[in-house]
Amino acid sequence: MDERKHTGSPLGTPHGARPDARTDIGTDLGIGDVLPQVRLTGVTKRFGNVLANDGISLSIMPGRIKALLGENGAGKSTLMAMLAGRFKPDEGRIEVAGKAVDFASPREAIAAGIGMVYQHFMLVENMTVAENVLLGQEGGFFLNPAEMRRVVGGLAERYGLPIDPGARVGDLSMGERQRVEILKLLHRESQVLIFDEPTAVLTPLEAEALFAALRAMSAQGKAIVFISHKLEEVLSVADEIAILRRGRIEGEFLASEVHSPAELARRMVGRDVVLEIDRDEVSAGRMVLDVKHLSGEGLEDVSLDLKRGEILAIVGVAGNGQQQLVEVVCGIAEPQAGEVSILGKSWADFFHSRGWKGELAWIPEDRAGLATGRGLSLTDNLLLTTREGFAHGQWLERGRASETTRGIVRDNDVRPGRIEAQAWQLSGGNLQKFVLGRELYREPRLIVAEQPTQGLDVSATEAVWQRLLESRRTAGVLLVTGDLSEALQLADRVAVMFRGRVMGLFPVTDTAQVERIGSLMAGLRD
Amino acid sequence: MKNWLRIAGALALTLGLALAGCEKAPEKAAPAVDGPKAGELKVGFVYTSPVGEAGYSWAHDQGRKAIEKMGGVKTSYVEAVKEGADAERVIENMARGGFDLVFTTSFGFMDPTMKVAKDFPKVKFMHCSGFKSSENVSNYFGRIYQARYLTGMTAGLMTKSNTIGYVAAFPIPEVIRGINAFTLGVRSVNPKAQVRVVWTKTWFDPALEKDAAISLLDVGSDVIAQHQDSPGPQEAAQERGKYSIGYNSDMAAFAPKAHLTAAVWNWAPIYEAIVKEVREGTWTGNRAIWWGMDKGVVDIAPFGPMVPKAVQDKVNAQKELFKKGEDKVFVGPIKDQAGQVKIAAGVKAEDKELLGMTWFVEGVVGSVQ
Amino acid sequence: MSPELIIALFAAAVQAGTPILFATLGEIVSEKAGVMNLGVEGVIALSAFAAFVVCHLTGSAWLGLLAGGLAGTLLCGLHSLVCQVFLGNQVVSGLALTLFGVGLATFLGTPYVGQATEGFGKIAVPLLSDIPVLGPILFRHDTLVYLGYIAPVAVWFLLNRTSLGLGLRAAGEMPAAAAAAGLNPQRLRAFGVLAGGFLCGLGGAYLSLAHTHLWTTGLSGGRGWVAVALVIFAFWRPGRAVIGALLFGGVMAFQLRLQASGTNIPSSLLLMLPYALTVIVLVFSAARARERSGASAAPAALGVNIEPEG
Amino acid sequence: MNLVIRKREESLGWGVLVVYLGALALAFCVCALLLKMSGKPGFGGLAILFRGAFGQTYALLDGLVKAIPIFLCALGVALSFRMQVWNIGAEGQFALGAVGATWAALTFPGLPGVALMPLMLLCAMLAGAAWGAIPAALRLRLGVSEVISSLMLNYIGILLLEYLVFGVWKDPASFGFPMTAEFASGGQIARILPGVLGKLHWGLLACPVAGVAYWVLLSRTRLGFEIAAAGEGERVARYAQLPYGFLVFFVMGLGGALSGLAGSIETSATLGRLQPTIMVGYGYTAIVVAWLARLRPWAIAFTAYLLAAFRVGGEVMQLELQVPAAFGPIMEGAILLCVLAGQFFLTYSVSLRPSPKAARPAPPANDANDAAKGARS
Repeated sequence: MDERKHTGSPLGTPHGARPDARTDIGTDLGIGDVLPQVRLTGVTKRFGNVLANDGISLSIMPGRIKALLGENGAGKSTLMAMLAGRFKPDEGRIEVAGKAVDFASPREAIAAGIGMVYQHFMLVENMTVAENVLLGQEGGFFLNPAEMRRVVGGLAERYGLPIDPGARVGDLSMGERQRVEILKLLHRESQVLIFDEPTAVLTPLEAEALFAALRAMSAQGKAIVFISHKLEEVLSVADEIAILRRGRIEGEFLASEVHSPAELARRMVGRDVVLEIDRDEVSAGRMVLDVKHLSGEGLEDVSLDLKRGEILAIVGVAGNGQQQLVEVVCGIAEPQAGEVSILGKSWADFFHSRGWKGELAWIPEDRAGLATGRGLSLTDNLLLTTREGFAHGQWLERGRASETTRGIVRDNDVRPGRIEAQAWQLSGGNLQKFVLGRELYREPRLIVAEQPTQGLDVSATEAVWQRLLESRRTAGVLLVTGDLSEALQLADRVAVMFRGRVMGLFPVTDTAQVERIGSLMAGLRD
Repeated sequence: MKNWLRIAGALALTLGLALAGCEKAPEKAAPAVDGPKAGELKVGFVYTSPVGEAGYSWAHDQGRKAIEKMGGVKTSYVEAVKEGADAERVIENMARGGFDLVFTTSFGFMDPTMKVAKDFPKVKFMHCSGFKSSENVSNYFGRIYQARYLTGMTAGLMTKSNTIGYVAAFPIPEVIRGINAFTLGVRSVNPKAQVRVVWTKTWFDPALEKDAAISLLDVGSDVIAQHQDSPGPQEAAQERGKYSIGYNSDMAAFAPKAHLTAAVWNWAPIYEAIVKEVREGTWTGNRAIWWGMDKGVVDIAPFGPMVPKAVQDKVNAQKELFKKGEDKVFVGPIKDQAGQVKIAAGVKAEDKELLGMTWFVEGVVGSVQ
Repeated sequence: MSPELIIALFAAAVQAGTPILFATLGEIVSEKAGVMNLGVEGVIALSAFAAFVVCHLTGSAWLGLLAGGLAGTLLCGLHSLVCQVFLGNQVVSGLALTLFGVGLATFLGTPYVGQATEGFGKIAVPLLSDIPVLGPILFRHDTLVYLGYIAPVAVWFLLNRTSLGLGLRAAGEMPAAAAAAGLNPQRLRAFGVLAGGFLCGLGGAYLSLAHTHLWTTGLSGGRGWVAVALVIFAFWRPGRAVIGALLFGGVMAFQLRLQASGTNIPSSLLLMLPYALTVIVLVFSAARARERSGASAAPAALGVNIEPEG
Repeated sequence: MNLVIRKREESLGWGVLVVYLGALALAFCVCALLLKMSGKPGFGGLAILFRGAFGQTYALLDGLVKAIPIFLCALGVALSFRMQVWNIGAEGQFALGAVGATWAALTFPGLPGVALMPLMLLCAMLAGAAWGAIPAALRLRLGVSEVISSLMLNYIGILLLEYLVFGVWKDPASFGFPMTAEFASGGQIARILPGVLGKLHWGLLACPVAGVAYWVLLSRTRLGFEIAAAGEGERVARYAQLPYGFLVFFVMGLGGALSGLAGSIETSATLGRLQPTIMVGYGYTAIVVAWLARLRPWAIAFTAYLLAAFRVGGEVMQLELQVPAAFGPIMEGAILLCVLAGQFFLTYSVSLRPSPKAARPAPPANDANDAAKGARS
């Protein structure tokens, strides 16, 4: 473990550590004389002092699915944003179908046949499916809603993507919304389809359907780019894989050359094994959370329990009741039916006489808009949940609060180290380390952590995992995550949620059950 | 960070620069503001509303322009002065600024005028429409109600529906007195007619005042009178083919087909007389100069072509009486809306009573609030 | 009240509601594009002045109307500049716009106060104006009132039946989505603000060209603020804006008629009616909005400025 | 060349000064241009204004007197703005404060000053607070935007004041004019040193008291911290277990109380009776002041004084140049617009950078999240 820490920090690893990377084949990988749909040559993009993309050269071929693999912050989104016409490269050239292009706006990229499905859907919830699909592509000044619905309906039928073109997007499921995004591209007859983390919000079954659609579109000659950091997915769908690390292409090869996710991971990170955390056993202590038959507000008969010294992972596709469960446990919403007891007290008693220390800490998914105030300094953000610890009656001890903040910033390696910095000035990883430090400062006995590593780079992820595991000595951790591997690595037990129900609750050592997690997440018991 | 300190610094520096600029600027600006020449009388006016091109303050400003023509008189004014704390400061600034004579033209300036007058005993103050005075404060006003009475007669003679509308600004004695005089005029020639009142609580909101006039037309009025500075009501009457009576100045231009006549101000005689007094050293405080038609301070506008000769003659006959100084407008018996006698038969209401009039005479339909 | 009086009341409501309707529609267009403009009061004042001056100088009511609209556009351009380019707070910028617009109208307009102009006269629509009840209520007004009948339909059509309207709504709901679709949300927003300014300007022009035919300070008389409130009442829908404007105009006309028919209620209390009604209407629409669980309520990105990238 | 716009990571330091000076200079230029256009000396006119505002001791004192109600209202407004609650009802709360104080003065005229004055101020603050609490309640209970409801309550509050003064409270000795009877001497705030300090009255004392209390509240107390934190939005407030509803009531109520206090001081000190003419729009000026000062108490004091002084100077300019009175609001509007635009440069840096190819327009801006994301990826 010590050794891993040395090589583990991507910042500490020189470029040399990529023995298998075949950068040399770069531009015309394994494809003979077919003209690439898109060719990038030496594309560089800077944001201030940050080099987001550094001399990237890449070819995207028609009829092929190219996976772009990289950790968060590796520069994938910037690269794709340049292809989509949202940013301009500082250096290098982009060619589409052999012709150099210089997109001044997304409109030009769209016109050049480049389409993008963003990770956070670019859909207007308050408009219909048809309106969203045809936005910017109405084909005339006057609109005829019936005709628009007919066009989109026909398109959906043709590509086997069933959807009601008259439905309001806000009423659709995530999978359906993604279909709308795909329909947008199909309607524009995009030749290059870029998918940014498309499976993050899908159930495994929906993901399978998406892969089928990708293959079908690829078979029709579309060039597809698939951005992900999920290794299994990449291996199952991609024809070619390019690895992006710290803004540079660190390797490009055929999927068939890779034999296992582990091998791919090694190529991605440039070191042996990714994120295998040592977890020493901690003996379970008293019950810290006991939920019995909790129902209402989208929850149905949820029962689970959590003891000190263990981590219980709640897995499932977002929007299946996890948020409601968290809100009840964290005291935002009152339980409608059923019982919840926390640290041995009933829900009402616990939240009635709640203290700031030694009780409950909540690390929400939304670090920037919920766990911290964007415009508040770090000291003020510390006070957000700990103010009772720094108050004498109404008087606030700001000096001591600043001192404590400085300590948390130092101990958790939060950068930049200025405690006057406002939350928005911190990157996601640093902010999360700060939030974690703040919440653990409260010495909680029950920790609720929602998607604690989403969007973090490897080193930050590692730090967060380490802290969560350590905290088991004094607390029970309820870990809500959409990342199955995270759940399996950290948790002692796993609960799978679907439509407000707990579909199964079992120890991670129960391999038979663990195998079934995918179908449980999709609501299938068998 | 201590940004506010920097902001404050920025503002302070601006001030500093601006003040530094002031050192020289007055000379540059001087041509625009002629300093008083020796022996020149400096006269200041305080108006409650913007002067504009019509209305109450405009009428006063015509008077100001008249005395400016007298020669040896330098005038200035401040308009749109709120009748609260601002008024005192504006008046005080005039007193400090070397003005010899200050006219404060609205009732609400009474207390501020008195306060400032106490501190500046050498400056002479004339307050319009008030009742307080002192060694260096006198009051002045015009008997516009005489003109109102005449316009009321005209309306009473011209109405066919016997319903006359009156768009009024604020329920203050000056306006109430005008409505009463108007109604008495109407009733003197047409005892069956009634006057309906709508308050707008505005002096100059043409849109609202026009709407108010329309509402009066809707309830059957066929002559619209007004105590307001805007010609909105005139327009309403003309659009409906009904008659109207203006105020402040001849409003015929706004509604040539409707405009019967108007009660008009002419402040020039009173201002000229006061300036003359001051120059000659005969001016004294503690007086109330309340002039009427006999001195030409109030009048009615020329009749419109639709007013029959007979009507004109009748009204002009009464006008002649006023001109001779015979003022019997508020001579009893006068009953209020409830039918109670407020001014006994044969008694002439005192000026003080008129100044504080808060009740409607019989024949008015509407609330005094 | 007699039937004639009731008809007259409704006719007056149409008349009084028209400027508010224009302003409300303008604000709807602006807010649909995601920009809240609390400067309507100032826009109305300045455009009323501009319309008056141009009509006064050229003698053409239509040129005056155009000038009113353009003045509104111009002043809202300032709002667009402050909020869209310099990312100023929309609420505060709107307030500043009101100060500036009303002040500028008064300042520039002082020499013209109380002067009259030809403007638009009343034109009874042939045939239609003879329909009993409806004729006198709807078809014996000036040209701008008739324009006011078309405006809500036009705005509705723009928002719901044109690609421009679709993009505009997208810019107000989710600028990023509009950008991803190849549209320029900043430009769409600017269009919304400017077009909204033009409509508000027509409302101002109505006051000085049709309603009163003269210019004076304080012509806007709080109508701009009422319009801002009515947008919320209208759920950002042109059709409901018509109802709101009529309701407001009706209450205004009603209280004047109540006075005219002789009532003992103090006028201060009667004059409170429209404002109290606005608050009540807001309460009512908030309750309605809750029932509908937010669907088709405020544009999602209303009041949120689009920040520059990078 | 490409225009490059970036969010500043560091505070601008003394550059703030440059930005503010630039914004003010621009606003003054606009004003001078307007003067010039109407045939008056442009900068010369402004010089007269400055001389009128700051050139004499009495002018400085007059500005100070006028700044008192503006400062108190602005403080109240700033408190709610701090929490992103948009209370623009200071004008109505001011009116209600005046009504509250007048009620006390008219109901208990016999009380000695030591008892009457505190009672008047208390009633004023309660009435103002109640008026401020209405939009708070409407927002919390029914989701009605406080912007509109507080604005409408301004109109209603002023009409209520008029109703009382034109009706039941009208002084029988006022000759029917809309004013109440003069308050007993115990109900009038006296001038500090009439001969020396002009119209400066003891109401001035309320300003440092309120200002320091505001500063202490926001920077030293838990409640103040909670207000600032709640300004980050209702979601953050919920997460941090802040009593959001209470805080909305608190800022609106306290803001209303401060505006009410301003109303009572203005009524009692400058008129000694209630008249509808005390409503001169201080409540709206307060919003301008609060925003210009970026909600900081010392800057509010300074800005309140500055705008008050501009108004005083504006009267002198009117007297000398006969500029329409509307010049005042124009200047305030222009300053606010320019500063608002200028504040952009406090959070963003703008630089020109040669583009790799030909000159092109700046890239289209986009959603905030993407901007943040883009900058980090």
